[in-house]
Amino acid sequence: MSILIDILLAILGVYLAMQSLLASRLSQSVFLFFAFGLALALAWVRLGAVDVAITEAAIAAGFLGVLFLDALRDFSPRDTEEQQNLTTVQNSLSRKESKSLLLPRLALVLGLGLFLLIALEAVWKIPEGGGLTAAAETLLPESGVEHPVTAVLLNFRAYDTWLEIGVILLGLLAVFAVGGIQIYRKPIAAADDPLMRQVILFFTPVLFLFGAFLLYIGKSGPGGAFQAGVLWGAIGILLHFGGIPVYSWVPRWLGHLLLTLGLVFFLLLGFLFMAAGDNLFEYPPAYAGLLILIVETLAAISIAAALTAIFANLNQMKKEQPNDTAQK
Amino acid sequence: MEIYQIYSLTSAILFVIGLGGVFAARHFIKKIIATIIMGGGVFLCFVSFAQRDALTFADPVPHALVITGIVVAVASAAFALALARRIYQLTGEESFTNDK
Amino acid sequence: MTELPISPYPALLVGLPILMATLSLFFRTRGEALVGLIGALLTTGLAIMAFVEVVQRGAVIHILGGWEPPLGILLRMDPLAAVFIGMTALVGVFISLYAWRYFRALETTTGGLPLFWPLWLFLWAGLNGLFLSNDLFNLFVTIEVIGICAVALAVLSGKSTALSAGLRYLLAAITGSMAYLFGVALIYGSTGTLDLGLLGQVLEPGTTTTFALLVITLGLMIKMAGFPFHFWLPPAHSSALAPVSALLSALVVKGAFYILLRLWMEVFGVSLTYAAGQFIGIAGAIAVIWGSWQAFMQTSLKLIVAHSSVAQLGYLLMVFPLLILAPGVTADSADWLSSAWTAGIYQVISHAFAKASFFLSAGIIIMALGHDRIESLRDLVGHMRITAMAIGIAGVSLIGLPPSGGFMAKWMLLKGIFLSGQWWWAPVVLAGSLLTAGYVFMLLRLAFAPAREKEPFRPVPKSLEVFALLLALGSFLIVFPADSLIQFLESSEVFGTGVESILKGGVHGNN
Amino acid sequence: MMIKEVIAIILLVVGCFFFLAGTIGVLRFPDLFSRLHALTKADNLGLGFIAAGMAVYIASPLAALKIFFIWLFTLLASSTSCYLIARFQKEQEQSKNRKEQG
Amino acid sequence: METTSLLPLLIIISSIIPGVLILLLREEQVALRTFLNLFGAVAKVSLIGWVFAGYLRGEEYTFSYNLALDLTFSLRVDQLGLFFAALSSVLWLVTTLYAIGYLEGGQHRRRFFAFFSLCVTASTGIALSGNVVTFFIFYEFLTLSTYPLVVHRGTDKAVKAGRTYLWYTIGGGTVLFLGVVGLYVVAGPIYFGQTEIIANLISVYPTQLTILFFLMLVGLGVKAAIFPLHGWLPVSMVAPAPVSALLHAVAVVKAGAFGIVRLVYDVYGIGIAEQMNFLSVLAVFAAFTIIYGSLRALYQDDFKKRLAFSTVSQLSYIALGVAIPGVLTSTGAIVHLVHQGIMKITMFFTAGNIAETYGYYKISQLNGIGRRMPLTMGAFTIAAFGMIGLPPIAGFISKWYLGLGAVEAGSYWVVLVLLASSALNAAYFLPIVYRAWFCEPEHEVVPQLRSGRLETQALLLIPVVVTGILSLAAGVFAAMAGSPLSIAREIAEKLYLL
Repeated sequence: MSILIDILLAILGVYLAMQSLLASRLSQSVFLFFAFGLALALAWVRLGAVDVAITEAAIAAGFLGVLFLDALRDFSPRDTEEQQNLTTVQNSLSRKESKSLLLPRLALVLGLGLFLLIALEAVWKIPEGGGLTAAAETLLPESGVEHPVTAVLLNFRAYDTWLEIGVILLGLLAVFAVGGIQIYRKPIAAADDPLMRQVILFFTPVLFLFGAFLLYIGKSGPGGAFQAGVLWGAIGILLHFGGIPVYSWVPRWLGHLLLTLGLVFFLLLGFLFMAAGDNLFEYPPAYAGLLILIVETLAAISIAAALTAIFANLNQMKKEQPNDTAQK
Repeated sequence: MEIYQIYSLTSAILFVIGLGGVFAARHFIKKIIATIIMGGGVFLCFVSFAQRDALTFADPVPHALVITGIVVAVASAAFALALARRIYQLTGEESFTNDK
Repeated sequence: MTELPISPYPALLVGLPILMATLSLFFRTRGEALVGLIGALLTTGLAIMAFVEVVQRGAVIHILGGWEPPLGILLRMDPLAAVFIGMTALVGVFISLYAWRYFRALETTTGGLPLFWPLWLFLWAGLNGLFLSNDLFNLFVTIEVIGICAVALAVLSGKSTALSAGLRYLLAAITGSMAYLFGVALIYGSTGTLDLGLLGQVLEPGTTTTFALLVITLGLMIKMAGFPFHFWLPPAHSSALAPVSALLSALVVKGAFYILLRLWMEVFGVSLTYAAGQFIGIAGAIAVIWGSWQAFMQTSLKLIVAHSSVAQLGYLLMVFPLLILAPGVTADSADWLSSAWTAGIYQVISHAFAKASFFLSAGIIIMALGHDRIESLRDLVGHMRITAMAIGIAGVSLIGLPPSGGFMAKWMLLKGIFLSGQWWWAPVVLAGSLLTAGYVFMLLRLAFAPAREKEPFRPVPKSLEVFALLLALGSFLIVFPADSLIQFLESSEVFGTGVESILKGGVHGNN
Repeated sequence: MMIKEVIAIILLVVGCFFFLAGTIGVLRFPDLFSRLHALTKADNLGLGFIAAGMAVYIASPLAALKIFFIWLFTLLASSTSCYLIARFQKEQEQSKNRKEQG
Repeated sequence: METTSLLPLLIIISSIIPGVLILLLREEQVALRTFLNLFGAVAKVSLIGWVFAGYLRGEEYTFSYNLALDLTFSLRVDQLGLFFAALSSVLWLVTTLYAIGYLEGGQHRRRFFAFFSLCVTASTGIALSGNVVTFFIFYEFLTLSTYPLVVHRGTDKAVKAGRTYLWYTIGGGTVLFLGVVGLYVVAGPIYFGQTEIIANLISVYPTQLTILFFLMLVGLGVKAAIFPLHGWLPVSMVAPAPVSALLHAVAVVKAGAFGIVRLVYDVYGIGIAEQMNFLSVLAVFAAFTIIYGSLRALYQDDFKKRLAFSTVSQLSYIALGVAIPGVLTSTGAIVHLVHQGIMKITMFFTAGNIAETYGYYKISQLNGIGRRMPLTMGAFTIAAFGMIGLPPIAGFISKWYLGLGAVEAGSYWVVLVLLASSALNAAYFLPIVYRAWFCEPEHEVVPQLRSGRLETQALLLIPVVVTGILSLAAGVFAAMAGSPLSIAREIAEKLYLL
């Protein structure tokens, strides 16, 4: 019975992925992608990866979906003819100009098919057992937290996580680099709808509270900095929608401080203990729990700030005048 | 067939779909979506292996890796989206003019 | 593994540039550039100190968080990593100095590009992290850091061609890293470890391992613009700003090569086959010929240089088939290996110096003329002797004429080719050299042609020219310490186990 | 014991029915407004029933409270988004009309 | 063990440093540039003299620096190398003087003199290199440093000639590269003179070593202008006269010829080369080139072109001498390295003087020039007679030894080739001499360049007179100790003693 659900879920995921790439309308594509993200989140839950599920739903489906939706306003909604070509090979057969494309496409399909077969074989042949569960279980008490995923993220593999926080900041810098938009420019007033505003104002504390809850619970259960950061970032995004651009209120230095706080504090803390004679990111076991909570809180703030800023920047992209390279 | 195997096989399929999409799709947005689907496949692969070795809890390392991976993938995707939008804004192009 | 001495340098090499990068964000244009430059200088100093440390103490490690692998992550700085870090620092510091002056000169027209410094320092940290990393997944994170930084830097000019090229680059980079990560997932699934050192011991041959090797190699080849996947490189490198092009071609593509080399030498020894090597070699050979030919056909300087990168990276790929002997061929000594190995390292280093110099020179020319059509170069030579010299010297190194680093690379490559009995690569190397000579002298001949009517010409700071020249000279000077450098590299444990695993792999390939 | 489960099942089935109805509505209705109507009203009702069914099944006051909040938030979000979509569509139509007239 | 000494390195550096410094100077700094040039040239000549003296006392000079693995940069002084180095440095000094006069007021002199210095660096480097790799390094360096000289004028024709030159030399360099790497792989690092290495290996790898020999021969043959690889030489005549003089007398072509000498004598060894029939192939090509070059020279009206084809022909005397085993032929070949250099440089100086002073480039314009430029044409006449092989001028000596050696070796056809070549030489040089001295000028001409009572500028005149006298002296005093012939003879005898 339960395996049936998994099979259905797997088929659904594959179907949604296919459809979101083959859909003829861009909006369909994006909505199907949304659905794909949620299906994937369900799959994570089925696989017992609740942390991943929250992250997936929040960032990959939620945040990215919002970005895509926002992009939809930008790109023309018309059917893209080429896309239809792709869906029906017969169509392209009848067209003269597409004939030259047929061969490469055929080659692509064949190549991918072959690749898929080998991949399936390779995945199938994976031997049993051999993960790091046992190692993690033994060392968990020394990590300062009770939830193994958090222990891995913020203690055992803290270096990766630190770099990852850097990547988010980097994503923001990269988005700046694209548009050359000044960081906290006053946004164009969003829809000043009283209802929306009220709803957003209602949700703000709820989201904040929920984020804080996730942050705290990360110590002992699914949750943590990333999930909390995304939720807090959602506050910023929602406020932006409601015409309340929080980030234009903070001064530049403060904005930067918020953005870099997580990354820098994480590193400085690491350096501090390194100077004390240990390795980078090596916390004394007694204080590890507390330190991790602080690091997580600051990281969540930085992530929230970065996500808000990324969204705000992308959101403003359309309103720019064309041909304005905006390098000031 | 174990449950995790359903997902690990699915992961290979998703990866291939995404890979094909990156090459075959024309529109920028679809190409970006295709990369995320590829990523989804890879992450599914990781997590399905984690489930396989579950003792008292599933292997936490792949979970942590996947969380890191998702965030990294999203950051890249957001950047790609920004590029795509900017290109559209400047030139009105929605796909690469000379297909590779 | 853990008995190696622990040193703080690896952690500092990653941490310091990021710290300076975030610090620079807090300043406006000029202050940011200053902080950035200071960061670059500090990082260079640190890299040199770390290099000296490795020379004195041998390979050092840093156990992050105090958690040993397989659960934790280890940074390991062995001679190979030290050489790459040193190279990055040397090339990086010149490019930084150049960039500092370059953006100052551009300030009046474009208002400076404040994001260059944080992005470049992040990139530097990423590169250092990559060279130091001893963990498959951590390598993924670092290549993503590098990828995002590289693309962001490439689109800094904000021109639509750059953006379009950047998106192509980014998509290729993401695809490459996802393919890599897929391989990592499979390897983790079959061994339960991500640490390179442990993997080398526990990895067993089989379908899964072979497939993992395939996707990882493909992914990294996309990242290093190996032949069928080279399409993104020329537009991206040619449309970026000069210091950025220099960084991208000199350093960024080398990161993927480094991982590939390490993984082949250290991890995948068991599943390497003769055919795998030959396939990569063929890709490399086609890249050499095709890239050189394309470069020959271009009419603008930056495009020539960018296409030439495709060819030069092809030489790097041609190192791989030499690592694995044909079935039935046995070698009594590892002579051919040290030749092939040296060829790879020298190709990396000399290409880094020469290509950086080339792109910096192209930047100077664009600054002076506003474009880089090669026909206009002849009008410039009179005004810019130093740049002309830089292009000439860097070009000679690219061709591989003695006594440049490129010569050393080609010599060792040919020697490795003959020693391993795979003589069929030799014509490719030579044809590549001839084609390279073709396009380099296509440029150089203009230096001797009489100037035509003067185009409007903007004076360019002399210091820019000097930095380009110094880099070009670097591609020659690296030949002199070659012997000690190779001895240093051979003391590397990677090299030792690498040879062993390759020899093992060769045996496996024969079965 | 049995009664609790029976009630839960009945509630769940009813909820599913409303979901089905809503989905059919989305697929079959002619224009955006009626589709929105089907989507939000029927689905929210369906969700409500399912939530109630779950609450009965779990039979813990704290869980019930949580489930209630889930439903409440969904209700709030979907009504708001419904309103926004409808308003957007109306504005579009108005501007279209204006264009046609002017 | 051999002692390490920095002297060989100093000889090389003595011209690199002026070269690089000149490149950094400004165009207007004429005095400083001239000083650097002359200082470098004089320093080099004296250093070589010093080393020569030391060598005669029996001292050994070697310098080596290990680059990587078995790739060693090695400079070593031996008699043959020293002989060639002496030739290069002396002629460089002379040509530098000449070039200063020739290019006075010209453009891009800074660039010219810089590369001129680098060119001679390469040439002495070739002379002093102790192993195959070092030789190759300098050989390629020579290509690079001469290219700017060939295209110096910057005209379309010059650039085109440069392209031809480059394709030939880079192509040749590539083939040589292949050969050298192959040799390293088969035989390991080979130092010149270690012929026993090949001798031991020849039975193990006969095919490989044969292929490698011919690869290297082709690579060297390009610069030595052996048919059919000579195409670049006449074309690159567009370069200024001092360049042609240096290229054709010393630097480039001699590098090739010297390389062949080294390859046969010091790498493979004459014994092996003869045993494997390498030499007969070389002899056929060389003989053919001798005749072919002379025939082509007959039909050139352009003065420098005729000289160029004459060079093609004359160079193969060296190859021919190498190809016929025997002490006498070897002596002839080695001494011809020097003799041909001195005579040919005289001729090119003459051509340059006439072109500079009167603007004549064609032989048909030279009627009566001898009366207006007696000294220049006198020197030319000596050189021409030498080329033809009249005693007691230098050229006679080489031809005599070659002929004698051929007879001794039983290759009578070689004598025929020599005779035919001499006849052809006469056929294309004597008309010039005849026109210059015995024909009346068709119309009155005014020289463009004249300083005081001299027939042309002093700096142009002195070198040509000096080299003219040298070519006479080399012949007249051939029997004396220390003359080129006696040294060549010593070298050849040593070769066959081994």
